[in-house]
Amino acid sequence: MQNEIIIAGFGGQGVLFAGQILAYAAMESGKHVTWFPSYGPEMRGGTANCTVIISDEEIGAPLVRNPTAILAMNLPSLSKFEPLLKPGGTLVVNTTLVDRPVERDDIEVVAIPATGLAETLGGKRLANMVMLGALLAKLPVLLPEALKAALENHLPERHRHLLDVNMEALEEGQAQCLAIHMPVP
Amino acid sequence: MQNEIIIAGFGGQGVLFAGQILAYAAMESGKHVTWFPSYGPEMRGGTANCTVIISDEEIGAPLVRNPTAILAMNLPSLSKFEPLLKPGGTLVVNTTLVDRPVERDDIEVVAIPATGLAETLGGKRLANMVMLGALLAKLPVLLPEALKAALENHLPERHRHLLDVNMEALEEGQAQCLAIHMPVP
Amino acid sequence: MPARGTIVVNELYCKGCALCVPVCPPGVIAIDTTRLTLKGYNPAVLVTEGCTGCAVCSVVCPDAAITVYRDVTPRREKSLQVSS
Amino acid sequence: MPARGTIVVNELYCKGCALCVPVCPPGVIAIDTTRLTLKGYNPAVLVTEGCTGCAVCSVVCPDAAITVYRDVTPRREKSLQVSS
Amino acid sequence: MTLTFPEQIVYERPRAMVDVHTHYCPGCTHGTGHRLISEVIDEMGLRERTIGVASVGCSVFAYQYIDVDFVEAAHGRAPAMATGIKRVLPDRIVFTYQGDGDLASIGMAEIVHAAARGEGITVIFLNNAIYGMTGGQMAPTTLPGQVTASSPQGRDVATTGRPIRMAELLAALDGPAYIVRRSLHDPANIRKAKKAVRTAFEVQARGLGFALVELLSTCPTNWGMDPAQACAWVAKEMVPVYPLGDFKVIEGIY
Amino acid sequence: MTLTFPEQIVYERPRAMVDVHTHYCPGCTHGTGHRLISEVIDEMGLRERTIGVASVGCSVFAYQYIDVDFVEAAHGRAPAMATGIKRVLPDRIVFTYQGDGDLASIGMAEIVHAAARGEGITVIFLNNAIYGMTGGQMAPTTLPGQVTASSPQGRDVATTGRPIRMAELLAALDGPAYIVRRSLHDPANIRKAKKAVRTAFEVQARGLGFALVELLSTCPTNWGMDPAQACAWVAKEMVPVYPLGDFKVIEGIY
Amino acid sequence: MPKELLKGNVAMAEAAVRAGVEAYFGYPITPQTELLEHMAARMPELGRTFLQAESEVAAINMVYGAACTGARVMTSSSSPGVSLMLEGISYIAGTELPFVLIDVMRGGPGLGNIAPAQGDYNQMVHGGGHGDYFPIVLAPAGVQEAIDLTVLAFDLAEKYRAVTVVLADGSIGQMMEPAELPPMRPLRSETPDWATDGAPDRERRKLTSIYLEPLDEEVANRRLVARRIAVEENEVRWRGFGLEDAEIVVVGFGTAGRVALSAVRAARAEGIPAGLLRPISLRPFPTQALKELSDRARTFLVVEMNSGQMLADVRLAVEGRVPVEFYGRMGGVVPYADEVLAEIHRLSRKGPISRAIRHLNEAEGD
Amino acid sequence: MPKELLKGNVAMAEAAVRAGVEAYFGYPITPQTELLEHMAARMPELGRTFLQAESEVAAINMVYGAACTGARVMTSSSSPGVSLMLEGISYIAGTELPFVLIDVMRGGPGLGNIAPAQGDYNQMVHGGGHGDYFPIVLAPAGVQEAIDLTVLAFDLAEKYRAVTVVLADGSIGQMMEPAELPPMRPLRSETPDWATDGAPDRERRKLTSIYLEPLDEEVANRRLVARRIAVEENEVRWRGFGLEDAEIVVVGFGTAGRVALSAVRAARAEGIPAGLLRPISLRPFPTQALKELSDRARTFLVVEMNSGQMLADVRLAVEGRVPVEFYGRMGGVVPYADEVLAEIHRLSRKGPISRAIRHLNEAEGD
Ligand SMILES: Cc1ncc(C[n+]2csc(CCOP(=O)(O)OP(=O)(O)O)c2C)c(N)n1
Ligand SMILES: Cc1ncc(C[n+]2csc(CCOP(=O)(O)OP(=O)(O)O)c2C)c(N)n1
Ligand code: SF4
Ligand code: SF4
Ligand code: SF4
Ligand code: SF4
Repeated sequence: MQNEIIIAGFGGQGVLFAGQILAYAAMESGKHVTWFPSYGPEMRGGTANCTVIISDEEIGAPLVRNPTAILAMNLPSLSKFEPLLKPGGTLVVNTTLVDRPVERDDIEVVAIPATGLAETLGGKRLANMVMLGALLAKLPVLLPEALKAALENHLPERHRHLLDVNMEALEEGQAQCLAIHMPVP
Repeated sequence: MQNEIIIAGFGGQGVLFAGQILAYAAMESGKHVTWFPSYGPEMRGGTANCTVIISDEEIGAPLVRNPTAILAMNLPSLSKFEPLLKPGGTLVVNTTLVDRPVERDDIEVVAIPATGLAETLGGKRLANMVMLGALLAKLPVLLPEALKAALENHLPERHRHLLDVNMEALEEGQAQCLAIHMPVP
Repeated sequence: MPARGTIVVNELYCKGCALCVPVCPPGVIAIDTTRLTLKGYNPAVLVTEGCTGCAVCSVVCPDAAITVYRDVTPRREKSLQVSS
Repeated sequence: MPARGTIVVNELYCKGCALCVPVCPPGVIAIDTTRLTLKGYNPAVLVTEGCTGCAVCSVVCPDAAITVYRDVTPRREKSLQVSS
Repeated sequence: MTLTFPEQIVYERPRAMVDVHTHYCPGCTHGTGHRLISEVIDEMGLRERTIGVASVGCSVFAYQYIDVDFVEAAHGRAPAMATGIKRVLPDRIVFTYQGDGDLASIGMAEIVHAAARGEGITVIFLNNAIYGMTGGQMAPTTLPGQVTASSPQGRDVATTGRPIRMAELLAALDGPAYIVRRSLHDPANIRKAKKAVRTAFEVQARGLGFALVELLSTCPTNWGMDPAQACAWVAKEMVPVYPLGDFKVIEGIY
Repeated sequence: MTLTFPEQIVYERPRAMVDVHTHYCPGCTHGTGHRLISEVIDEMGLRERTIGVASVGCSVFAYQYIDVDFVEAAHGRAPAMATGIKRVLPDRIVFTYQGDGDLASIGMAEIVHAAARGEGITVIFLNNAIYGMTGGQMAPTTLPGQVTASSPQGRDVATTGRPIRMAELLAALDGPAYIVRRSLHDPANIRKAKKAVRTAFEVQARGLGFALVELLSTCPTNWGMDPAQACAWVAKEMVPVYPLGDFKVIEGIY
Repeated sequence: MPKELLKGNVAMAEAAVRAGVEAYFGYPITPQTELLEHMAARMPELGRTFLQAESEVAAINMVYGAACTGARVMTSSSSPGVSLMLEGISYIAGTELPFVLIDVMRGGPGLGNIAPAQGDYNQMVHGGGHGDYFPIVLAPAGVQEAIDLTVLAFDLAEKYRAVTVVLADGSIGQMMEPAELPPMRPLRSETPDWATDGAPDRERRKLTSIYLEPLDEEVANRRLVARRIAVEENEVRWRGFGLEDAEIVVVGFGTAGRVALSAVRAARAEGIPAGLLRPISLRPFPTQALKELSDRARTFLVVEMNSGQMLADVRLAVEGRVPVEFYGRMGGVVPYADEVLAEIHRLSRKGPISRAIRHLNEAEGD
Repeated sequence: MPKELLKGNVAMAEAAVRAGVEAYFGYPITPQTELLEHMAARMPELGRTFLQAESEVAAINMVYGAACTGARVMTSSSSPGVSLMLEGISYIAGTELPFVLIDVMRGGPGLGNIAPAQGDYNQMVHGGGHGDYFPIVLAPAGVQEAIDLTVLAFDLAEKYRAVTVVLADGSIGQMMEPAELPPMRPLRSETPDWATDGAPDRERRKLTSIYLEPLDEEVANRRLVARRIAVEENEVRWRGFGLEDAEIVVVGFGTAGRVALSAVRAARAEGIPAGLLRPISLRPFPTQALKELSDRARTFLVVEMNSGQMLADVRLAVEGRVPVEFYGRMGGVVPYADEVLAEIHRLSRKGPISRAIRHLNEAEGD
């Protein structure tokens, strides 16, 4: 059983870090995992993304054409990745920065105002955790506890003081998700 | 029919030039010919040599292990090349600078005091032509006229004034050769 | 009376670096944090009256995003010819 | 009375470059054109009396072919210690 | 844009700048460097006989932004490439645009020899005291104590030496005609820089020889500063180490 | 040789010189350079902790002639190779012996950066204004108008620039501790050269930093002169272009 | 040691540190730079040598110098930087010195781009430098393997006094995976008997790659050839999947090998008898293993992120016994598993000629 | 033109001049130096560009610049110098520019020596630089051929916008033979439509080897592969001797091919059915011709002045149909014809394994 998750957004939105937290959680849950970033100058100013593959067996290709889940934190990311999502896959959209509806109707959509929620919790930068929380609620690939443990263990020293709000953001994302996400008829 | 001639001596003795004159003469006599020098810093101060191959057909290897003729203008050259000469081959020795007798008895030897004769003709530097003359007398691979023509056409401008003495040196070499060379019993 | 002028910030180029803001003598340029350009930046804008068309903002703009207009005075015209 | 000395030229090293000849103050070194070294050069030799052991030839010899001997005077001995 | 009263324009984007959004970070003065060159190309009317040589660094895409024939050199070799062009097309204007890693580190031999030969090219040298493109490693121009990705404890002069001052070094050669240092950190200095860039192109146009303008530049991203702080840092930290001024100006240029 | 009265020896071949006939041409002052280094190694007792770095040029076989551990560098890279050695063995004495093609042409980047880093090595730089090993082509140090195999009409400064004066160039850097130029063309100068070579090794032994001695040298063979003429040519033609003297001597060396 | 989530570049750097590397000389280049940066932080704190060289040319010659002293030494770079090192690599090989080079390959030729590629295969495996020399080349396909091969590289380099290369593509350098680092090894205690370390009380030593007399140079060349033969006998490494009954044998190294693994798994899930051989040592190449497979298999498919460089070595092993087809993506494109699966489908149907080759001909126009 | 007695290096230089080379950039190195020296004298007197660069790195990048303007441009060097040019060569190939490189090979690896060798075969034929690119490589075996191939090299370089290499061994550069030079060609009159020559009245042009987007880089790579295929279809060149009835086919290029010719002649004189195939174009390689021969011949003998580099290409052509044996000398040793003849004797008696290989194993000890 293998899950392929792409997290994408603007440079500053912490998409690479969100992917790493997911990867740590997977590793500490005894799963095989790979984290693969977009890298280099083309990132400069522009958008960033990473692919996290979580599997029960040794992982082959570190990149996939059609992932099973996508976290789109801004409009360019949605436009780029929505078409690639596997039918039946999960799409988490940050509605705060995406002003258009999702186009596909063969996928599971979680529309959540992550950046908005994050600001209420203590700052935009938490949007990535809100998105992660929402993903887990919809696609229980890992236990929320595992994610929290990963945050606990791997939040960089200089951000230690933000541990609690990051936790809250995760929970908020989960909570909201169950409440607000709109399954396609 | 192919002749392979190695001309060897000290750096200053004009062995490379002698080889070139031979090669020009061969070319202008319509033969196939290759001239191959020892080159590079190992020549510095030390000894120089070149291999001239004259043939009626396209020439393959530009170097041979056992040449048909050797012009040894000094002792080191004799020591190095005498053992390599093809049995029955021709060895021209500059006795002025070689104080020992030839060792092999399965070859044709022309012992000629080339440097000595050269000095009487106008300078050591002519020894190479004396040796060439001697070679041709013994081994008529080319017509003496061809050699003279080559000298005529290819003696560098700055040495033009030495043309006549070079010619004399050639002739002297031939003349002496017939007189003094000692065929082995 | 002081010279009068205006600027136009081309949002295709502007990256909201704000280098133009502090150098503006009358201080009439600001970053508009309410809008994102197509490239995702908050652009610089002329916020109040008083632009003298001194063009100092255009001198610092790394992205050549600013066009500066001003009433032509003979003096300025002369110096213009010099530099072009 | 002038100091007395002598030199020995090692023909394994000497290339007959003659740099030592003109620098010798008493002019007692010359190139021996009658002999070739094993390497094919005409070596330098001490040709007459008068070497003061000043060692200037050894200073110019590129091939460190010259050994210089001389009667030791106290002064020299001191300076020897200095330089070695 | 169409203008009803063109005579009213005090400043407008140079024609020699291509109408595209650049990849440079906000406030990066590479853009300023490009702009000055473009203005000079416009003013001198060189667009149709100029060939640019981009180097490897953040300015690797200079060829996309300045509207003249352009080539892209190997890292550090722009002066050699420019030499190849100038030697076969002596009547063209050939310039290189190089960063400090490119010119002062890997490209040291090529810039010194081009300068020593008095190669008739113009070199615009942006010194931002760091390797920008690769993510902020130490350059030979990095300041003592400056923290970079490859000098995490700050540049240690005991093991890596002091910053190389290229303008001063090249001025020690007989070859160059014009070697100056300017800065891009504020309007007054940018105006001076513009004049120097113009002179550097004029030196070539007049066949006077090798011209190089070192421009102190910012890297807000890898310095971890906002653009305004970065400009202040140039004034406060860089200028003392890299004094502005003329280091070599042969007879007849001014 | 065995000596009955050793105290009588005024001069004898340095122990650090291997007992072999060198491949150098008669009168070539490369030999003098080797001799001075060997004398200094003897006098300072460095034989057992010195590592030499030979370069590519006629002195490529220096490793056969000086009796210390030796390595042979790639053309121009001796300073980088010496850096690699010195960094892992800081208590050893590491020196390079380089010609002018090696150091001033292909090796420009490596020598400038080693000097700029203040690398704790000693560089003995023989400048004979030509490429000897390859048969006499032009070097960056070749004199204006000098005829060489690759400047058959004489060096044309308009197309190849003026000679690069390495000592002056390197002295423009902050890094080096000791940069001087001496000559090997007569006894007085050779004595001065010897002192400088000794100082350059002492600078390293005392941990004071980068030391370079440029030695004007002859190439009778490729200059087409006899050894004495060649020495005279150094005095008459080279010294005016390459003034002898101290270009950088930091506090505390003298 | 517990597993950590490690980035390939950092993992290789730390593995080298634990393997006892004493000196690192390098120059920044994407996608290798994190390796240099890790060394910049770690080596000084351990009292070892780190120096950012002025260029790759300088870096390799600093390595050359340090290697002469017998120190464990390394450098790392990426494609264009490695090209600049080739003269130095040839010198080091000619001087018979050990050292480790890590090449994190990017898209080429020329400046190209920084995406993962495998275009340096020939350059590293068949000697991009001048003359005959034979680096040992190891190709990791994941972070754990990158760690293990980095450590192995130092041991092999010293065992055979050979240039040893860890040839990774950009994705191996940039990806993170859980992996276990080896314990810290003590530093080398004694100095090899050939080292020029300026030590007292012994005959002086010389290290050089010059042999003016060709017959001497030939003897040195024979030593290199002899070591190559020994390496070929002892150091071949590869991994297989489903080879027991494979009719279609896919061959790929590094990231291409991982992608092929996904494709082969999918094929087998569909009942197609496919298998994978992933060479780990590219030199020595698993020629024997491929030869044996070529007696059983029906066809081979070589998958590379280049225009078909390892392909030649596979064909030399198979020697025409069965067809060897090729699927390659170039210029930094990482193939998706479905592309390789499509090739396997085609081959299982004995379809038309390879799509890869088809593209190429299409391109002939432009 | 009448025949003249010409030294290979001088002949190639003058041939380039007559072929209309407009700019030469180079750096001295034995055994190539006379080529540079001839250019130093000739180019200025013709008002063309000669510049002795500060290094081979600078030389190749000067060539790169000049080539961008559409000028006919060249450089020349020998083994270590060529290694330093590989980054630049990869850039030029990636930018799809024509230029001619003459490599007069010497003994290696490392500083090696200046004697004739063929150790740069892989470096030149299989792309010593990073990334996928495919130089055209021509190998002369004599002075006349060196002249003809030099002229051809410029035409092929421009026809295919490809790096074109004349790969000569030191003996070709140093020997003199009678040869005829071509008439002086007029200089190129028009400029290619891709040249960045700063000309007025047209769209500006850019020349670069960077394609940040892998899919774009792949398109560029496909153009290179497509040209390689076209070159393989149109430009294969080789010479045969006694192949009609040859049971033992000897394969050698350059000087090794000449030596083999003497040996094959001698063998035939003894009635041994030997023949020679001497590849003239090494890339494209005469694969088809060898394939056809391998259906008729009993065995192949590859002779090289290296450890067996072209050997792999011969084996790829023969694909195991018949045995391919190897005789090589290394490090600057030029084999004598009698050594090759001995191998032919051995093969004609189906003797024990090759002497060359025997040496190699013997050497294993040291
Ligand atoms: C041969 C080679 N080595 C290294 C690199 C990687 N590289 C690209 S840009 C760069 C340094 C750029 O720094 P700088 O020249 O200061 O320009 P900046 O990015 O700061 O403007 C390096 C090391 C390369 N592309 N090629
Ligand atoms: C990479 C490389 N390029 C060129 C050469 C050829 N080469 C050998 S020595 C030399 C120049 C030597 O001149 P210099 O350094 O002045 O020393 P000299 O021989 O004059 O003492 C050259 C170009 C080489 N060996 N390697
Ligand atoms: S300086 Fe230019 S880019 Fe920066 S904010 Fe002002 S207008 Fe925008
Ligand atoms: S200086 Fe030395 S080498 Fe020269 S002649 Fe005198 S002793 Fe001989
Ligand atoms: S990284 Fe630095 S130099 Fe590069 S574009 Fe950004 S700010 Fe400018
Ligand atoms: S060629 Fe010149 S430098 Fe070389 S050994 Fe002879 S004289 Fe000395």
